[in-house]
Amino acid sequence: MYTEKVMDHFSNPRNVGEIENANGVGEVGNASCGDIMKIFLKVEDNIIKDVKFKTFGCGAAIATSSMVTELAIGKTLEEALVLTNQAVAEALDGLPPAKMHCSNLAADALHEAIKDYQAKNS
Amino acid sequence: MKQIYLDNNATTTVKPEVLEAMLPYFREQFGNPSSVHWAGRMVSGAIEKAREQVAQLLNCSSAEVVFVSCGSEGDNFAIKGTAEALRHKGNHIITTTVEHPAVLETCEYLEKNGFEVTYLPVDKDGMLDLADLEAAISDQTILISVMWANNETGNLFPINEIGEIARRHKVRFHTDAVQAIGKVPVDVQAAKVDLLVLSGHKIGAPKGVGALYLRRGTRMTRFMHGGHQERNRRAGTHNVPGIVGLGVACELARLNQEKDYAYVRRLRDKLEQGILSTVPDVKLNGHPNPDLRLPNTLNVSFNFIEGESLLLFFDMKGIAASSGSACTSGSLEPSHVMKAMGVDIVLAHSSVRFSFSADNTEEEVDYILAELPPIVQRLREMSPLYQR
Amino acid sequence: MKQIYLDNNATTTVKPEVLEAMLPYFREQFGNPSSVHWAGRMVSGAIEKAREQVAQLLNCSSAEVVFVSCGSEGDNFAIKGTAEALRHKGNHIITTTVEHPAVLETCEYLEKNGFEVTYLPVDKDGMLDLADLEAAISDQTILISVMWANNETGNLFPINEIGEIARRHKVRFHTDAVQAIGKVPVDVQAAKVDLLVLSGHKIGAPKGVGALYLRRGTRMTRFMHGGHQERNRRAGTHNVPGIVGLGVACELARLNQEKDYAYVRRLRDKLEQGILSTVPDVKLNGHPNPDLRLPNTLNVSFNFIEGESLLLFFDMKGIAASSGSACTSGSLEPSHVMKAMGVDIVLAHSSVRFSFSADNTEEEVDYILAELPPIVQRLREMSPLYQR
Ligand SMILES: Cc1ncc(COP(=O)(O)O)c(C=O)c1O
Ligand SMILES: Cc1ncc(COP(=O)(O)O)c(C=O)c1O
Ligand code: FES
Ligand code: FES
Repeated sequence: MYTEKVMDHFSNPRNVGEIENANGVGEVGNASCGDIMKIFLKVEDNIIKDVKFKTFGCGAAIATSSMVTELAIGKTLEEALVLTNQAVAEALDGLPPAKMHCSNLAADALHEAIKDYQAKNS
Repeated sequence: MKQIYLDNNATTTVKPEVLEAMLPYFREQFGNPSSVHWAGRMVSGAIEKAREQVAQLLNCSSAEVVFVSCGSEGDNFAIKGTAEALRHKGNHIITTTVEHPAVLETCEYLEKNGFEVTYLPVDKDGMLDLADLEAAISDQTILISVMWANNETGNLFPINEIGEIARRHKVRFHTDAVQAIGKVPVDVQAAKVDLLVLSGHKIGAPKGVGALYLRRGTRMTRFMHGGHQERNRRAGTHNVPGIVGLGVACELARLNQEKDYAYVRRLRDKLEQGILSTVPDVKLNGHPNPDLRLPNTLNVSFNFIEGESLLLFFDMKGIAASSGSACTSGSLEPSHVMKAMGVDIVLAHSSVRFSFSADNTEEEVDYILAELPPIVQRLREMSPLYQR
Repeated sequence: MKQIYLDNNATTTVKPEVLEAMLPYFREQFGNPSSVHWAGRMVSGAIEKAREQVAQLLNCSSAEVVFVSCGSEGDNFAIKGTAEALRHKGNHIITTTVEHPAVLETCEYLEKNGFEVTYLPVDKDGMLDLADLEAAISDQTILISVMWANNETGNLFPINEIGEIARRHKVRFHTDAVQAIGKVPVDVQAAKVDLLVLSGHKIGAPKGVGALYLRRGTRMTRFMHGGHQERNRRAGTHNVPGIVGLGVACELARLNQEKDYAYVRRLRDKLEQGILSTVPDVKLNGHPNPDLRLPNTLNVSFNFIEGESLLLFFDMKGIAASSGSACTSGSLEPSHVMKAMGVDIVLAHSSVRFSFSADNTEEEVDYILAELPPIVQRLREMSPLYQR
C-alpha cells in the first residue's frame, strides 16, 4: 500500500521532537479526522536552520511530516512557503489515493509555522 | 521473520482437514449437483452431508440450512428477505448501533425505501439495555436483528433473552453470528432465533461460503433470483468445494470448541493482563468482565497514538492485528462501534484489536508483551498529544 | 467404466493450472486483502493481478471489473442495481424469453415491484428480430438485457448490433455472457455493452466466483450492502483463492480460445453430423447455421422419448449430458427456451444438450455415435408415441 520511501520515513522518521525555544510553531488537523501535526521552526536570517515535528496520525501522516522537515531545512522562508502538499507526496513517490486528502497536511503545518514566525517578527 | 497472526476475527487460515476434504471437489468430483448424471450425483451427497454438519453445530434440521456466498450475503438476505416478505405486516426494524456494516448498511438502504429502523444504543461497555429493546417494539415491528458477538470488542449479547422477548412479541429475530460460531456454543433452539448467519472464513473454512439458518416456516422473499437451487431459496450453482469445507469446519468447531475456548481464553487473558499491567495509559474496550466477551478477542486503546501507525510498527515485528482507526479502512470516521460506546475520539483512533485462534501459542504472547511497550513508547514520543 | 463428460455448459472441471495457482491462497496466503499487515498485503496484489487478467480478456480497464460470487449474483446485481439507480428515469426493461432464470426471475421479481418488462420472442431457430427490439424501446426504457449466448441451444445473439441500438437510444445494455466467455471472443468495447456478467465455473475456474464488468461511470445501486470492498461496489470478504483462479482461467481463455474454438467445433460438428445422419426422427434445436452457435454446443431432440430417461441410459454408458426435460429439473414445465422457439411439446421434452470442452476427444465422439442409436431405439420401442 505504501511506497518504500513512505515506509522508510515512517519507520525512521527524521527530525522528530520539539525545538526548545522555537521561533515559529504551526499546528494543523484535529483528532476527529485522525491527524494532528505540529511543526517547530528555528529561523535565522530568513533561513530555516532547524525543523522538528510531532504527529498523531497514520503511516502517511508521519511520513509526510518527516519528509517536509527534510525538504524545509536550509530553505529560505519564501522557498518554504511555495512547498506544496503535492510536492511532499511526490518526494515520497506518492501516497495511496485514500490518504491524499486526509493525511497530506505537512506542508500546511510548515506554512502555519512560518506564518507564526512572521507574525511574531513583524 | 516471525509471523504472529492475531487477526482471526478478520479471517482465518483454512484448516488442514478442511482443505484436504475440499481438494477432490475441484477436479475429480467437479460436477454440478443439479445434474442427473454421474458427475452430478457424485457431489450432491457431499452437499447434503455438509448441510447436516452445519445443522448439527447449530442444533437445527438440515432442511433449515441455506448455503450462501459469505456472511454479508447472509445478512443481506435475512434482512431484505424479511423486509419484503413481511412488509404487509409492518415497516419497522430494530437493530443496534454496533452491528457489522453488512447489517447496518442494509438497514440504511431499507430506510431509503420506506422502512423505519431503530438503532439501539449501547453503554460505555458496549452492552444493550433490554428494556430499551422491549420498549422499541411497536405493532409495526417485523424484525429484530442483534449480533451474537461483536467483531471489534468481542462483546457477547444476551441472545437467549432477546429471543425470549422477540418470541413473546411475535417478532422475527435474526442474529449475525459470524463472530460467535466456533468460539462460543450457538444453539438456535435455546436462543429462539429465526434467522442466523455464519461465514466460513472466520472458522477455518475458505472465503466465499457461508450459511443462513432459516427456521422452518419462515417466509422470505428471495435475495438471489434465478435457478431452483437450495429448494428455491438461493439461486446460483453450488460452490461445492466451499460448502464441503464449511461442513468440515463446522464439524471441527462442534468437536473442539470447548477445548479451544479454554485455550484461547488463557492466551487472551494473559495478553490482556500483561498489557494492562505494563503499558500506561491504555484502556480496555468492551465489557470489563471477560466472561461477557468472546474468549479470543482483546480490544485496547493505546492513548495518544493513532491505530494505523501502531499496526505498521507491529507489522515490522511480524505481528498482525487490526485497528478501529479510520485511516486503515480508508473511511474518514473511526470505528462506529467505539463511537457508539462513547469512547473519546482520540482513544477511538488508537484502538487495536488482537484476535486469537487455537493456532496461537503462549510464546507468541510473550513475544508481543516484550515488543509492544517500546513501540508504544516510541510512537508516543512522536505524538503532540503526549506529555510525559 | 468410461466417463465421458459432455455437460460443460452446466459446469467444467477446474483446470490444473488454475487449481495450482489457487492452492497457496488457502493456508499460506490466507489473509484478508483489506488488512494492512503482512497477511493482508500478501494477497491484495493477487486480487489486483486477477482483476487485470479478467480485464484483458474483456478488453476493459481493471477498475471496471467487480468480483462477485457467481453468474447469478452478477445478473441480479446488474439488473436490480440498474433498476433502482435509474428508476427516476423510467420503469421499463427489455429482455428476451430465452434468458437464463437468473435474468428472467429477476425481471419477474421487478415486475411485482412496479417495473414493466418486455420479453422479446424468438423465432423457430431461437433468434431475435432486431426490429422488434428497437420497436420495444420507449422513453421509459432504462435497460436492455440480452444474453451473449444461450446456454441450451448455444445460439449467439447479435450483441454488437444490439449494442449499437442501445447506444443510439441511450439505453443501458447488459449482457449475460456466462456461456460466451472462453468459447467465442468477447470484447466489451466492440460490443458497446455497459454491464457484462461471467461465471468462473463455466471456464475452468472454481464454483463460487464470477465477475461483473461495470463500464466506468455506470451508476448502480449496490446489491450486496456492507463493507467497503470492491471500491464500495460489492460488500463481503474477497474469495481470494476463487478470484485468483478466475484470473488464471481468464488468462488461459484469452491465450487458448482461438485454438479451442477450432478444436471443440470439429468435435461438435462431427457429433452433430453423425447424429443427424444416423438417427432418424431427430431435430436440431437452435440455429441451423453452426457459425451462429457456440462451437461447443449441440442440442437435439430425439422424438418420442422423454429426455430424462435418455440421460439415464446415457449415464449407464458413462455419458454425461443434460436435457431440457421438465423432469430433470424438478419443475413441471419443459425448457422455457424450447417453448419460446415454438418447439412441439413432445420434442421439447425429448431434447438433449451435449456441450464440449477442450478436454473431450474424437474417440469419445466415436463412442457416443456407437452407443447412442441402440439406446434411442430401445427407448422408442417403449414409447406409445412411436410407430415404426
Ligand atoms: C447463461 C447463464 N447465465 C447465468 C448462469 C448462472 O451462473 P451461476 O451458476 O454461476 O450462478 C448460467 C449457468 O448456470 C448460465 O448458463
Ligand atoms: C459480525 C460480522 N458480520 C458479518 C461479517 C461479514 O462476513 P463476510 O466477510 O463473510 O461477508 C463479518 C466479517 O467481516 C463480521 O465480523
Ligand atoms: S491519519 Fe487518517 S488517513 Fe492518515
Ligand atoms: S415424466 Fe416423470 S416427472 Fe415428468
